[in-house]
Amino acid sequence: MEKRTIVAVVVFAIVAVFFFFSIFLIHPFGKPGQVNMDDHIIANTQNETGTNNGVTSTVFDYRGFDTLGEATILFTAVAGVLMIFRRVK
Amino acid sequence: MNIIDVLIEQSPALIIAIPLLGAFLMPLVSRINSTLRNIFGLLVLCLTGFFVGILASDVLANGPRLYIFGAKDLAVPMVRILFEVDSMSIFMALITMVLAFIALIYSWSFMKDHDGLDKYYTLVLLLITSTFGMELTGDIFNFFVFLEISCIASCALIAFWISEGEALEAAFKYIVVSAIGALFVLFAIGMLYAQYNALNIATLANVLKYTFLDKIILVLLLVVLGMKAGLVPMHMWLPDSYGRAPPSVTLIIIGATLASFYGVLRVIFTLYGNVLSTTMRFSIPLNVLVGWILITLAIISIIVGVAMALVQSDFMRLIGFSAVTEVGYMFLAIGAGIAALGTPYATTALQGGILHLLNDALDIGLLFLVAGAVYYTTKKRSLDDTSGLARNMKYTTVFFVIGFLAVAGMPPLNGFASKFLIYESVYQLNPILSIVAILCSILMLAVFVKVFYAVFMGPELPAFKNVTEAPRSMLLAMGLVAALAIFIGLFPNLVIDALVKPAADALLNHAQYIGTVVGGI
Amino acid sequence: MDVLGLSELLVRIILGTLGLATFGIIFGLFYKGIDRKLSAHMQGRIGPPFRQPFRDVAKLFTKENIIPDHAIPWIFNLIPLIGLIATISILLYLPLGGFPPLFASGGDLIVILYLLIIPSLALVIGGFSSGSPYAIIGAQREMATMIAYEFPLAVLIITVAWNLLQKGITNVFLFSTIAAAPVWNQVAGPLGFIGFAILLVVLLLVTPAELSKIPFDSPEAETELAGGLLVEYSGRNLAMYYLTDGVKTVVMASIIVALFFPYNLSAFIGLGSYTGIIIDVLFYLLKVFLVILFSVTLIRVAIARLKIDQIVYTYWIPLTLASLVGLILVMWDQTMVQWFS
Amino acid sequence: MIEYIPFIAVVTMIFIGLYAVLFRRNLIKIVIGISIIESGVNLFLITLGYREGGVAPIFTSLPPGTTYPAGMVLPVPQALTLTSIVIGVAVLALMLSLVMHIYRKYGTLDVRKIRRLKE
Amino acid sequence: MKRYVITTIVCFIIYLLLTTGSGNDVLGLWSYIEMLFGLLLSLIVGYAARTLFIKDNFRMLNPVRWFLFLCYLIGPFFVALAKANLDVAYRVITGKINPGIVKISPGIHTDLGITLLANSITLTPGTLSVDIDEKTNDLYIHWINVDKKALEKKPVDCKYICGNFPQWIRRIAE
Amino acid sequence: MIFDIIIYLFIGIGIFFNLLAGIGLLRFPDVYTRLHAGTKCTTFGSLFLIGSVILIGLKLWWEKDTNGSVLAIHSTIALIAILLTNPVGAHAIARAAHRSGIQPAGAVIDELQAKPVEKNEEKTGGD
Amino acid sequence: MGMEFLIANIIVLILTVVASLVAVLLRDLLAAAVAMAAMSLLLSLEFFILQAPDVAIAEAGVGACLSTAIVIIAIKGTKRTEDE
Amino acid sequence: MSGMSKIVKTSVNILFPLTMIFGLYVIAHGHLTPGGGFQGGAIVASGCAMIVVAYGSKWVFKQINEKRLSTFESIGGVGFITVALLGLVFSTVFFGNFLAGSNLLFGTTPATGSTGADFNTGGVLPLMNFAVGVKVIAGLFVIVLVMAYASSVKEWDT
Amino acid sequence: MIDLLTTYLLVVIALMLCSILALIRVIRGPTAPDRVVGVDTINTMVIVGMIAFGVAYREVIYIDVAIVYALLSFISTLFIARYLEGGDF
Amino acid sequence: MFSLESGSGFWNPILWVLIFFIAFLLFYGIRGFGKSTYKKDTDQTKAFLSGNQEPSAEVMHVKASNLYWGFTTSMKTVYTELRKMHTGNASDYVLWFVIILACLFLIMGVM
Repeated sequence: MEKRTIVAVVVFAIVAVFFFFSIFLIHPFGKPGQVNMDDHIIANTQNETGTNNGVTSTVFDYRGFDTLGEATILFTAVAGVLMIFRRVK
Repeated sequence: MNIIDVLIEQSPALIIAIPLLGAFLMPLVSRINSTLRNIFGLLVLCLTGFFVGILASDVLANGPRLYIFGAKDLAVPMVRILFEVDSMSIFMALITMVLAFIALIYSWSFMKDHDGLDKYYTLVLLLITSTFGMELTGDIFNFFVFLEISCIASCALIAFWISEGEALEAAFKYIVVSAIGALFVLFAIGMLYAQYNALNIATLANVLKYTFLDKIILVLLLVVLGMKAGLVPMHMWLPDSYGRAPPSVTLIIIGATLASFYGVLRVIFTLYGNVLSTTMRFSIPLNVLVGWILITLAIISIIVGVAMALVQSDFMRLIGFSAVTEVGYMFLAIGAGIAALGTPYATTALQGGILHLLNDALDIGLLFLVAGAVYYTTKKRSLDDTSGLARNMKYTTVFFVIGFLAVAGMPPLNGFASKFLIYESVYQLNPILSIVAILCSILMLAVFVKVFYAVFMGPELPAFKNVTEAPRSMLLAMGLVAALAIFIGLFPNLVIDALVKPAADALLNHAQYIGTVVGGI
Repeated sequence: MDVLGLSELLVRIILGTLGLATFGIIFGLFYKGIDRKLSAHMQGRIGPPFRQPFRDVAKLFTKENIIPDHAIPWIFNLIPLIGLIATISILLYLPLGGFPPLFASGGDLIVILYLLIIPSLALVIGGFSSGSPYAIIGAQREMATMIAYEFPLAVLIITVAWNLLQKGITNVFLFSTIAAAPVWNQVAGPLGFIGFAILLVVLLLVTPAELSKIPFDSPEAETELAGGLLVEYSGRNLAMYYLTDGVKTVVMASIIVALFFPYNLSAFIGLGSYTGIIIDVLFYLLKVFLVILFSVTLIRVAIARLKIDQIVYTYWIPLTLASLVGLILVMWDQTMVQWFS
Repeated sequence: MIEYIPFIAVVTMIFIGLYAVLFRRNLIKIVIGISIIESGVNLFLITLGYREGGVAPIFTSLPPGTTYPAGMVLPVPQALTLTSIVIGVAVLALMLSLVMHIYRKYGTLDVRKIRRLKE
Repeated sequence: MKRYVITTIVCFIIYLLLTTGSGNDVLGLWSYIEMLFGLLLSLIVGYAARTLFIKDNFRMLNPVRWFLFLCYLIGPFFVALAKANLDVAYRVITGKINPGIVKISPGIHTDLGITLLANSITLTPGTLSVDIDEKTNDLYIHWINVDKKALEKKPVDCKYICGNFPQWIRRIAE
Repeated sequence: MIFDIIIYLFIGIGIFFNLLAGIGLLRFPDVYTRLHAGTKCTTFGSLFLIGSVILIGLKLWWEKDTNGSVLAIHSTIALIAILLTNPVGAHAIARAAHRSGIQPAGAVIDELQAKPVEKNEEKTGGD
Repeated sequence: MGMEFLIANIIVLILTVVASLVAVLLRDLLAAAVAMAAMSLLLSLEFFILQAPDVAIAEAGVGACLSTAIVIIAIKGTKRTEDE
Repeated sequence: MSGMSKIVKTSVNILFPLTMIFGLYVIAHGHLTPGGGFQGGAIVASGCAMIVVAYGSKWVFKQINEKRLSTFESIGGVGFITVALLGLVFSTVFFGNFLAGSNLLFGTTPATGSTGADFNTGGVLPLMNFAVGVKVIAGLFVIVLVMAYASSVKEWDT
Repeated sequence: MIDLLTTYLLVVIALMLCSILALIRVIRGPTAPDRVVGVDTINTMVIVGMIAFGVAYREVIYIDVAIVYALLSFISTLFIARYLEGGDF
Repeated sequence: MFSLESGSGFWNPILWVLIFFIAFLLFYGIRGFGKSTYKKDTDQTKAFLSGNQEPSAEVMHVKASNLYWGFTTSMKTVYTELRKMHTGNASDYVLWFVIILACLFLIMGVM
């Protein structure tokens, strides 16, 4: 076994152990601790945004700017792919 | 409520919206005419620059400014995305603006003979937008989104010269590294969200308790953003991609890298600002721990960067390694500022680091522009193949001299001003730090003297007998950067008073940042 | 900024520059003559007269100013001048002859450290720009040497400043501060003294390299490289380098004097104004002479030239270690004294 | 323990992906590894947003007897995940097109052989 | 143009099916604005898909064919599907197989017809359409339990494979 | 009551056939036979499972619950989609498997083997 | 939390993890792509089970269909086996 | 050039409008049912990818080229940002939902609580959905199309 | 009336257990088409599982997801088949 | 005025530039006394090579890679390690990232 593999395995194990430790400190599955932001969204999504779908209202209204970024990401990727596959003179 | 107030109020949104709109329109515009496309790009940037300017004047005068997307005022839990522009953000935005403007001017001639330029300009505008977004945003997930945009746009631009396999290789390495990094950031954001049910930086900073999870989050954010900023030993993507991207693009990628550095500052000073000086474990305050971690990495960066630069034979790759060193200097200053938080020299170190950020962008950028000009005229990358260009390219030589003296920190150029502040503050933390910094600065001089010899001096090779000076727009771009470098070198205190000191104060005064949001309900 | 202050500043700048340039050149060449004479005597020769360097300069001005084919004319001509001017400008920040520096708040030790690079850099670029392989090899050696000796120099400067800082003194990088609180007075115990002594020795050893003198003169290496990096220079350009060399000698000696021996006789023996000043100046000149004697003349006569890798090795390993030891000793000084008392 | 099963799955997936990136030599395998990490992170976000017994935060045709907001899962992580998914596909497309092009230039997909840029 | 209209109408019908229960303006099932938007979207889809959806003929416009198709689905097809599954169950449990690939010439000439037939064959007992001859519309069938009798004649007679499906298909799609 | 029994029956049949598909996938020797199990059984099983859902939807509709109509219709559409796509997918896989050189295990006859590999396809494609 | 829900959840999660493991471990890249499709599919079901139909649709459209498609296109553009 | 077998092609012909109308349905009903611009766009783009795989990318390139698709994508992006900017104009904030509650197009507000589907709600959200939908359709389709074309052409560069 | 939630959740569990068998085929499958068959089977089971889950929670809108899946899972199968056929895309 | 203060020292670029400018004028004047002409196109403008025949420009050109030969050879051990570190392998890039992650986890986790 070469040196790189040993180092990689050790480091991998350390990071994995820390991740495993840390996830047990998150709230248990299905019981979120604080929910005030999300409850606010659910409670107000109909009268503020006039939308029945809470997720869509989050995506396009409350966090609409993220969605703009998301659309931009796709646009960027498309531009990148088109650029990579362009025909060079 | 006159028109200028309205414009200032709306400018945070417009700074993002205008270049984005420009990017979306670019494929349509570039179908019409190529000159129109270039003019359109510059026009969009001018407009953006106008808004950045008025926003900067306002923020520097009146303190942080909020912009809430989608609503006029804040709801009680911070559900909406908001931009919080303080002096540090606007400082970064100004740097980005300058770099972007110069890159576009430079591209006018430099990119003339290439195809795929509509995509090029689109991606450049997108990269600029994402850099602005990272710098202005007050929402951590939004930061991640812009980080991703900048990753993807940078990657695509690095691969612009697709006929060179190395460019593709560099782009691939970059995207692998940054994609994984971004995913870890997302993981950290998820953990933050799980704990505090908030995504707003100020809100999070207000309630952050420094639990074990917060430690994990801090490490994740620090390491990823440090990697994106180019800290050794996670720097390896940086010379690859800097060395293979078109130089005009490299200029903007430097801006994006600096935005990652800004992310580090934001995470440490604002997100963890409350707990930074109050938390104590084993009688070591958190700020000392974090500061020394950064200092260690920074010292390694400085040494490795300059040592590797010394043996490079590719012009742009060499500058890439020296960029690693410069990043090391910034981290050194910031680390010292964090480790000694509260002392006067910590403030000096912070100011030095922030000023060095500006200088790094200008100097490394100028060197890349020169390297691009050399590549443009000779089509050679290797230092072994070029020689004696100073005979025919006088202006380029002068700009190169200015650039390399600035990077090496020779008086009276701008690099010296910031390094001066760094040396004269970090030695108070530990003298070794200053010594290493000085030494590596002189090694940097050696590196660039080698380049100076190899490219501009030496015998005149017959292949370069008929080399002509770079085109006018490239000279203009280089001249602008050089003029800025000289200006900052000659009047460093003006720049510090006007921009750097407010920025450093904004970083240190995290209570104001938090209070603008949390107190402003 | 009032007009009067500005005009006064301008007058100071102009007159100071002119005066100190004259001073630097005259005494640089004078010390050069003494040096040559002394070393000749030590080797059992008679040697040239003291004013030989002045004659050399005058002669060079009448010679042809040849620009080789492979050189790049504008760099080739400009660089010697810049090196000389940068060296002259250092003089304005140094305490000379018992007087405080002319522009004490214009630049400090770090600035001087960097300004000292410029003459060496001028030599290097001049060598490169002349296009001769010999000159290029010489320039490369000069560069390597420069990298090598900067480390001990930086350690020294930072150590002095740090030590002052620990005593609660501000503006520690200024010569005026250092003159007011000489390093030897700031040590608490024997460790600090030893540390500074080591650093002094290191600085004395750095000086010949800074001045490209034997045994660290392999960039010039007149005997083997046929003139070294100045091989293609002639006429007035060479004269510029010649002057630079002289002024740099004064500068380096003054730095050593200012850092380690900032004492003045006048205060010590209680003499009045004018006599005191004259005594101080003379004492200063003596100090400078002694420094040059030890660090240039004696070393040059006693030791043969080192190879380039030996130079780099010498500076990177033994001298660096020595300076670091000095630094650590100085850093421990306070603590140790507290322990034992 | 059983309440943390989804989180364990998340971390396992992340590390499976990381394993692919660190130890696999094929570029496409590395890309697949990144894609798996991304899936793991997405699953993490969704898992954070789940509320016991909740239904999706969509009011249309809500099943009878649902209380809100306590009876609905959290919408924000879902919004974040949507963004993340699109980012994932964008990155994947870009990486794969780079891989295709690299193969044309280098003639191999072995990551150990694709290193003209070193030192 | 005709294709466009037909495609649009089909899309509109699908859209209406999808949006059942959106309001009670029309038949208690749809709202006006929903129908308006449905029409708009159908026009777009109809434009995009007009050359694909209907290739060459319009004989599927005949409602009788649709009725026949429905009959076919509920009648012989469903029975065959059920039989097929029992057959597979039998073979899964016993493991008795005797496979082979045979060629049949069902004599159907339209694309839609051959597609319907191939799909039916795939879902009916012991057979799976593997390949098709693009010119002659001959199907190559993977037969899980090859009947020795059928192999005497080449190409294999359709009735061993798919019973009277070709007749149904011919009535529906030709 | 009778309705419930029908539902349970449907569910039972559906799950049985899906299970059969799984077992068939494991037991059969080659791709083609596995396709038999994977396609037919899952389609039939889904038919019954979705059928049960449709029945529930229809019942709800009968009880004046508009959700029921949506349930029924959408489930039907899903069923139609499954019925359309499954055999085509099976065909595509079988054809691909044969073209990639996988022989049917223990085949008594393989008439496709003799057929020259698709020269005509080049001409007919693209209409 | 109903027991059935939890069991379904766990089974789907285990299947997802196994599929991702398969995607990483198989030498044949096409098989890896197939396993990735399976992983995406099961992940989508998991999203669905966790009451996130929006995300499930997105994952279905993007992860299970388009990602697989472009991975396969990329394999087609390069080569299929992962040779060491 | 070649494409898949006739059976597949015919099935795809039938499925394509179905997928497309379903995708558009998902886009249009983003504010009511699960889905939205991205999801629906991905569905339609997958339908287009279906065409690509069934008929071959060369055939598809004859029908539509990537420039046109790129234009469509730009139009989608511009539309999205324009709606956001209209928010700036009409409601003084970027991304302001100026149509919600205005009783104009999409302007009705559903009653608080569980209500049935009402298409005429959501303010600017349906408009944004459509813009993003157009963008995502064109973007994902062009990615698949270009990559497929590049993988099948041996000499697409230099 | 039957208990929809329990019944259909059990259906989902049963389907998932069936798909374990299919996944084993995906893992073991000697050739790529075998794996594709396995994935195809999982596809159908997942679609049915989604519908069952939708009924279990009485969320009619969940059925849409199943339709999406029914339409789209076919496409990845087609891509793999096209690759195996050896033709160009 | 225009002075950069770090708390430990000063740096006034304007002052230096003024000094430089004045000294430049002075010495440019002094330099002007020197002889500025020389005989062109003679052997003295050729590079001085101890009288050897001057080779062509390509041969005379000292390559940049060889420039700091003295320095790099004396630092050989360091450079061997550094070069080994920069493998150019994308996996190694990620590995370094994970290594730093692990180190910081250990440091911060213990603290």
